Amino acid sequence: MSDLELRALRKSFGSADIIRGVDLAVPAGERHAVIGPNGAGKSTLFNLISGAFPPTSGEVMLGGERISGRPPYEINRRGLSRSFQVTNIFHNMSVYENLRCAVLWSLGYRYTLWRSAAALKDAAERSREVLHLIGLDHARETPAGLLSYADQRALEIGVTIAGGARVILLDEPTAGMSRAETDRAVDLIRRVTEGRTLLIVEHDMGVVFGLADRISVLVYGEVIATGTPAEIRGDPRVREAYLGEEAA
Amino acid sequence: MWTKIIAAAASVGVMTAFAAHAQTVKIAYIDPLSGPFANVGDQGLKHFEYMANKINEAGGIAGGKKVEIIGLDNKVDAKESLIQFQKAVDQGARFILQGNGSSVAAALVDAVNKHNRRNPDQRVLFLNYAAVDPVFTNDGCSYWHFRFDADADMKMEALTNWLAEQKAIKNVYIIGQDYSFGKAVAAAARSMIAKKRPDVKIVGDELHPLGKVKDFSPYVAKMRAAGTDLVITGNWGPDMSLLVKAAADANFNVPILTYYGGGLGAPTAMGSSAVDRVKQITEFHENVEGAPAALMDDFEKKTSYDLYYWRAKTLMEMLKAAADKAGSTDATAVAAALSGLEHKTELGTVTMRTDNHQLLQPLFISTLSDKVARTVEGTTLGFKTDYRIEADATRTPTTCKMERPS
Amino acid sequence: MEVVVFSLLNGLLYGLLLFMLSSGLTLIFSMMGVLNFAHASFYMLGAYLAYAMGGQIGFWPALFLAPVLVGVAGALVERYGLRPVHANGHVAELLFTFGLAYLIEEIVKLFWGKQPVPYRVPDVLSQPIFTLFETTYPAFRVFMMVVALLMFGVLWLLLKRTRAGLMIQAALTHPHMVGHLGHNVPLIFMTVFGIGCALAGLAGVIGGAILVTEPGMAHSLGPIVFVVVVVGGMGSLTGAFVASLLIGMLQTFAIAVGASIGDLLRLVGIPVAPHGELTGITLAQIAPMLPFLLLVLILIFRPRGLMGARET
Amino acid sequence: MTAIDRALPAMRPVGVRSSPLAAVAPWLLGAAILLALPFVFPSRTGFTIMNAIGINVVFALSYNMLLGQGGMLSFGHAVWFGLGGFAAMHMMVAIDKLALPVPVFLLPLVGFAAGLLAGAVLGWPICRRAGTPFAMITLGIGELIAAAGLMFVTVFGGEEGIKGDRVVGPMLFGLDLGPQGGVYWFIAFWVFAAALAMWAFTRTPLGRLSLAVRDNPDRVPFIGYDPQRVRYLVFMVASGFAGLAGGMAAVNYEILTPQIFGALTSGNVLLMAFIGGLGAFYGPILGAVLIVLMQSMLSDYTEGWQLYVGLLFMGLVMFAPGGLASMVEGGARAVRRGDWRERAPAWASGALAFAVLAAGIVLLVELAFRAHGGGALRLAGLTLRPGDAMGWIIGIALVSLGAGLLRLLTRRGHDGDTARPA
Repeated sequence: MSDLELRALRKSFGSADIIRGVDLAVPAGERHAVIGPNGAGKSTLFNLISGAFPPTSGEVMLGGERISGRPPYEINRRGLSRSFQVTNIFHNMSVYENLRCAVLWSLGYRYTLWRSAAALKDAAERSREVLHLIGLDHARETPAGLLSYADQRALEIGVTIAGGARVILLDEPTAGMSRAETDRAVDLIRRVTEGRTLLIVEHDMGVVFGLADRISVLVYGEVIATGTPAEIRGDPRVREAYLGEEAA
Repeated sequence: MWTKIIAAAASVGVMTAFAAHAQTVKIAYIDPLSGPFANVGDQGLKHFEYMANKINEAGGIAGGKKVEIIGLDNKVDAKESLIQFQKAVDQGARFILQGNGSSVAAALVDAVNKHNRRNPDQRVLFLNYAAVDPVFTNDGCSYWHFRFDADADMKMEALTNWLAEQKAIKNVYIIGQDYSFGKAVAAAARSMIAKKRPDVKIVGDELHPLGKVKDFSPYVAKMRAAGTDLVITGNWGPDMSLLVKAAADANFNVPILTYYGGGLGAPTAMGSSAVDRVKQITEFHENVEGAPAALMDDFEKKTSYDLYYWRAKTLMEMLKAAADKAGSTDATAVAAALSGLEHKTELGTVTMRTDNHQLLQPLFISTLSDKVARTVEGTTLGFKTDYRIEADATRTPTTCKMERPS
Repeated sequence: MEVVVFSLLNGLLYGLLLFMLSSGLTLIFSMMGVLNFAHASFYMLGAYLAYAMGGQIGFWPALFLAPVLVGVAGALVERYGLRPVHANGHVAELLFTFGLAYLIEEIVKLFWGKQPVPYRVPDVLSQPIFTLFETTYPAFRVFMMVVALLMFGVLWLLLKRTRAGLMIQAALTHPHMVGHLGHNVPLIFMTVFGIGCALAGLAGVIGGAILVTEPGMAHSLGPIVFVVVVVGGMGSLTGAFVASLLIGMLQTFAIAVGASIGDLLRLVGIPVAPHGELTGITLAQIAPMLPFLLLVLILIFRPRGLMGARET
Repeated sequence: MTAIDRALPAMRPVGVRSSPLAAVAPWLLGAAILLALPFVFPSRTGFTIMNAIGINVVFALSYNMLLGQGGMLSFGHAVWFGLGGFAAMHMMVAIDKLALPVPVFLLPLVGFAAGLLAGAVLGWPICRRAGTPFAMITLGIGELIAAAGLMFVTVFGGEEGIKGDRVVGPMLFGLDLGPQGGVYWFIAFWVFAAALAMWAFTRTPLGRLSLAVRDNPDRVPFIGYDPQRVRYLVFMVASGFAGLAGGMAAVNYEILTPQIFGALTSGNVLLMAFIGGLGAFYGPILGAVLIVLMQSMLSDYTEGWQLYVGLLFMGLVMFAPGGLASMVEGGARAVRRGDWRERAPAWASGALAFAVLAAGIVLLVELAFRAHGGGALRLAGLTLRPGDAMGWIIGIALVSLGAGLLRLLTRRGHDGDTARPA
C-alpha cells in the first residue's frame, strides 16, 4: 500500500492554475524525488500535502487516510513532517530547544503546563539523539540564528524528523550549499530517513539521482513522468522538457 | 532625573522624620498636578496657597502656628490618591484638601474613615472643596468629611427656585455625562422640577459617555426638534465647550444652564459662542455684589489666575476659626469646632451644618456676558448675576446618619 | 424629518472630518505597515500651529503653511525616529509611535499650556450660510466639507492618474515589490509619511476650529482613526472614505434614534423589562462605543476590512 | 504582518544544564530582599509605595507573559486586571456581609480565577488573530470594557466604584491586614508566589512552545502544535495572573473604580514591561519599580514626570530595545567573560555622557514648565528663571555636550551599556 498518495490534486490561485491534476503514489519506505523547472509548482505541491493551504480539488491520502483539507498540525500529528526551502527554524531558541519543541507532541505531551519541560526524560533523550544524528552536539546551547548556514539547514532537517514522522518531505535541503556541505547533507538525509518514506524536492541532479529510488518530473503543474532514475534519464519527454535545458 | 529618583527613593525612608514638627500645620492638597486635569488642580492649589499665605501674614492659626499647603499629585486616580494620602499622613498632614472627581473623593472619604478607625492617635480631616456628589453628605456621610461647595442637589434646588419664576420656560432638556455626577444632576432636575414647576415638560433626558462625543450637533438637532426652552447640563470640560459651540453653530438660542460654565478654560474654549447663552450656578463670580476688588486684583497679580474658588477662602478662614476656637490643631478638636460653625464672609453668612457637615452659603445664577466690569481668562467675557439664592434656601433634606466619635 | 436631515448633515460632517484625519494614516499604514499611534497627534500639531501662526499671518496663509510644517515634522520623525526602529519590526514601530503620541502631547502642553487655546475661524466663515427648518448652518462647516471632498478628489486623482500615484498604488497592494522596481524605498516612505502627516495637519487646522483645540484632542480622537483605517481596509482610500462616512452616520443616527436596547429587543419580539440595567441602556448612550464594536467585529470576521486589498 | 517582529529581544534561552544552585539563587535573593525591605523603608509611605510596586510587579510580569513570551502586543491588559480585582472585591464584601469563613489573604486566588475565566471567554475571539490585528482587537475590547465599566453600576459601582474592608473574615498566619505594614507581608507573599509560578510556567512545555510561537509562528503547525491554541492558552494564563494582581489591588486599596479598566492602566503596564525589558524574566520587575517610583514620588518634585517617562520610553525603544534588563545582562555577560575591567571605562564614559544629556534635558524641561506658571528653578544655590537666557544656554550646552559625547562613544564602537543582548 502506498504511504502517501495524491489523487487528481489541483490548486488554482484566482485564474492561475498552479497544480493541474497530480496523481502520485509513494510506497512505504521509498525515497521519492520531485524535480522540475522553476515555477513548475513543486513548493505549492509540498504546501498542499503538508496542509499549508487546502487544494482546490483532489485528495491527499496518508496511509490510506484522507488528510487534505486538514490543518497542518493535524497532518503532522498523523505522521507527516516537512522542511522548508527557506530555513524555517526558531532563531532565538537554542539548537537543543528547537529539537525539544519538535519532539514534544510525538511523545504525547500536549499543551502541558503542570510539568517542567526539563524534567521530561524521554523528550531529553530523543532530543539528544537527534542532536547527535545531525552532528550539532557541540552547538547544543547556541541560539539557532547564530549557526552557520549549513548547520541551520541540518537543524531544519533535525526539527523535521525529530517527531519521528513516518513520511518526511524535504524541500530543497541542499540549496545554496557547497559541494562538501552537500555531500554531508546527503549523507545526513540518507541516515535520518532510513526506513521512512521520503519525498524530496531538489535541484541538484547529483543529489536526486544519488538518493532517490524513484523520481517524478513536474512541469507546469503536471507530472509528465514517474520512474526509476534510469527510466527518467532515458525518457525523451523529460529530456525535452527539463533535463535538456539543464544539460545544456 | 536619576538623582531625583534616588532622592525620591531615599526620602521614602526618611519621611517619618519630618512628621512630628508641629509648629506648622500641614495641609495636604491631593488633586491632579499632572496629566489632562493638571490645570484645574494647579488652579486650586494656587488658591489655597494664596489663602494660606494670607492667614500666615495675619499671624497663623491656633495661637501663631503657620499653615503650609503640600501639593500631592493624584492624577485623578482613586488608587493613586490613596497612595498620596498615606504619604500625606507620613509627612504630618492632618488635613486633606481635595475636590476633583467624585470617585477620588469617595475613595478618600472611605480611606479617612478607615484610617481614623485604625489609627485613633493620627486622625485626619477631609475638607472637600469641590466634589459635589450628594452622597457624601447623605448615605455616605462621614464625621471626618466637611464639604465647602454646594452639592449637586443643592445647586439644583437653587436652579429650580429660579426656574419657578421663569414662567416662559415650558420645555426643559436635560443632558449629562454618563457617570454618577451626570446622573445625579438629571435625577435631581427631574424630581425638583416636578415639584416646583409641574407644568414644565422634560422633553429630553439624555446621558452620553464622558469625553467621547466630538460633535454635539446631533444632540442640538434633537433639542431643537423637541421645542426646548432651556437646557440643563452638568457637563464640564470639552463636553460642555463642544455642546455650547454646537448650539451656537446651529444658532440655537436658548439658555444653557451649567454647573461648570465658568470652570477653568471654559470661557476661553467657548468664546463668544457662549455669550448670553451659558448660565452657571456658583457660590461666586468676580462681578458678584460685594466681591472684594482689592483681593481679586492681588490674587490675579500673584497667581495669574482669576479668583474662582471663593470657597477656598471660606474654607481656610473657617479652618482658622475652628482651630482658634478649639485652641488646637488636632483633627478631632477641629472637627468638633467646625461642626455647626457660623462664619461671616463678604457675601453673607455661611454655616457648616452639624447633621451632615455640608456648608450652607449663598449661591448665584449668572450669565456669561461681554458687557461686564471684570472679565475672565484675559477674554472680554465675564459673568453677571441673574439671581441670588440665600444660604438657607439651599438647605436640602439629608439621609445622613453620622457616626460621631465617643 | 428635521431630525433625519440634520442627522444626515451632521453625520456627513463628522464622517468627512474623520476621513480627513484618516486618509493620511491609510496611506502610511498600507504602505509601511505602521499603525501610527501618533497620527492624531499630528492632527493636534496642525491645530496648534494654525492657532499660533493665525495670530501672526492670518487664517488663510496658516491653512496652507501649518499642514506643510506638520508634514515636514512628520518626514523628520520618519527619517530620524521611525527608520532606525524599522529594523526591529512592527511591534517596535508601534511602540515608537505609542511613545511619540505621549511625547507630543507633553510637548504641546509645554509650549501652549494645558488649557484650551482660543482658536477661532475667521469671521467670514463663521457666518451662517443657509437656514433649514429655522436652524442655521455655519459656513465653516460647509467649508470643511468642501475641503474634505476636494482632498478625497485630489488624492484619488493623484493615485489613479499620475506616475507617482501609480507607484504608490502598487506599493499599497504589494509593498515588497517596490524595492524590486529600483525605487528609493526609504525616500518613498519618508515622503508618504510626511504627506500623511500633512493631511492630518490639515484636518487639525480645520477640526481644531470646529471642535476645541486642547492638549487632550489627539488622545480622544486617536483610537477612532484606527477604527476607520482598519474598517476601511488596507490600501483603500475609498474604503477609508466609506468607513469614515459609515462611522459618522452610525454615531449620529444612534444618537438621533435614542431607543434603548430593551426597546430594540421588544421590537423583535423579545419581551424584556424596559428599564433594567442592561435593557435601559440607550443607543445614544453607547453611540461613541459603536466604532469599537465595529472594529472588533471586523477584525474577527473580515480582517481585510470593507474594501481592503489584503489582510491587515 | 501576522508574524510578530523577530528583532525585539526574545527571552534568553534558559540554560538547561544550569546547576540547581544557580537556579535557586535568584529566588533566595528575591526572598531576602522582600524580607529586608520593611526594615529599610519602615514608614507608612515606604509600605504604601512598596505595596503599589508589588501589585504592579505581578501585573507587569503577567503582561510580559503575553508580549515577551507569546509575542502578543496587547493594549487592553487592564481588562483582566480590573475584572480580577472586582471579583476579589465582591468576594471581600461578601465575606463581610455574609460572614463567610474565607480569609481575605486568599482573595488574589479569586482574582486569578476571574481573570482566567474572563480570558477564556473573551480570549477566544481575540486570539483568533495575531500581530497588529490582535493588538487592535485588544484596543477595541479595552475601550468597550472601559465604557461598560461605567454603565453597569451594580457590578462596578459606577464612577465611585466598590469599597470593601480587608479586616474581615478569618485571619491567616496571624497576619493583621489593617495597617499598611501588615498588607506588605500579604503583598510580598503573593509577589513571590506569583513570580515563582510565572517563572515555572516559562519552563513548562506550553511555556517553551509559546516562545516558539513568538519566535516563528509559521513553523509551529509543522511540529504538531496549533499556534492559535498556544496563544489562547498563554493568553488565558496571563489574564489569570493579571487578575491575581487585581485581587492584590482590591485588598491593598480597599476600593476599586471602573477607572482601572482605562487605557491609562493598559498603557502603563506596557511601559513598565518594556522599560524594564522584555528579554529577561526579571525585566518587568525593574520596570514596575521605576515607573511606580516616578509616578508616585517623582511627581512631588516635578509636574513633568510624564514627559520624563515618555522620553525614557522613546530613548529605550530607539537605542536599547532590550530595556533596563539588557544593560544588566550586558554587565553580567562581561563579568562572566571576565572582561568587565576593560569595558568599565567605556561604560563609565557612556554613563557620564548620558548623565550630562539627561541633566540638560531636565533643565530645559523644568525651565519650560516654569515659563507658564512663573517661579524660578533653584538648584544648589543657583537660581534660574525661565525669563533669563542663562538657564536655557546652560541647558542647550549640556544637551549638545551629552549628545555629542554619546555619538562619539557609539561611533568608536564601544559595546557600551546601551548594547543589546545577542
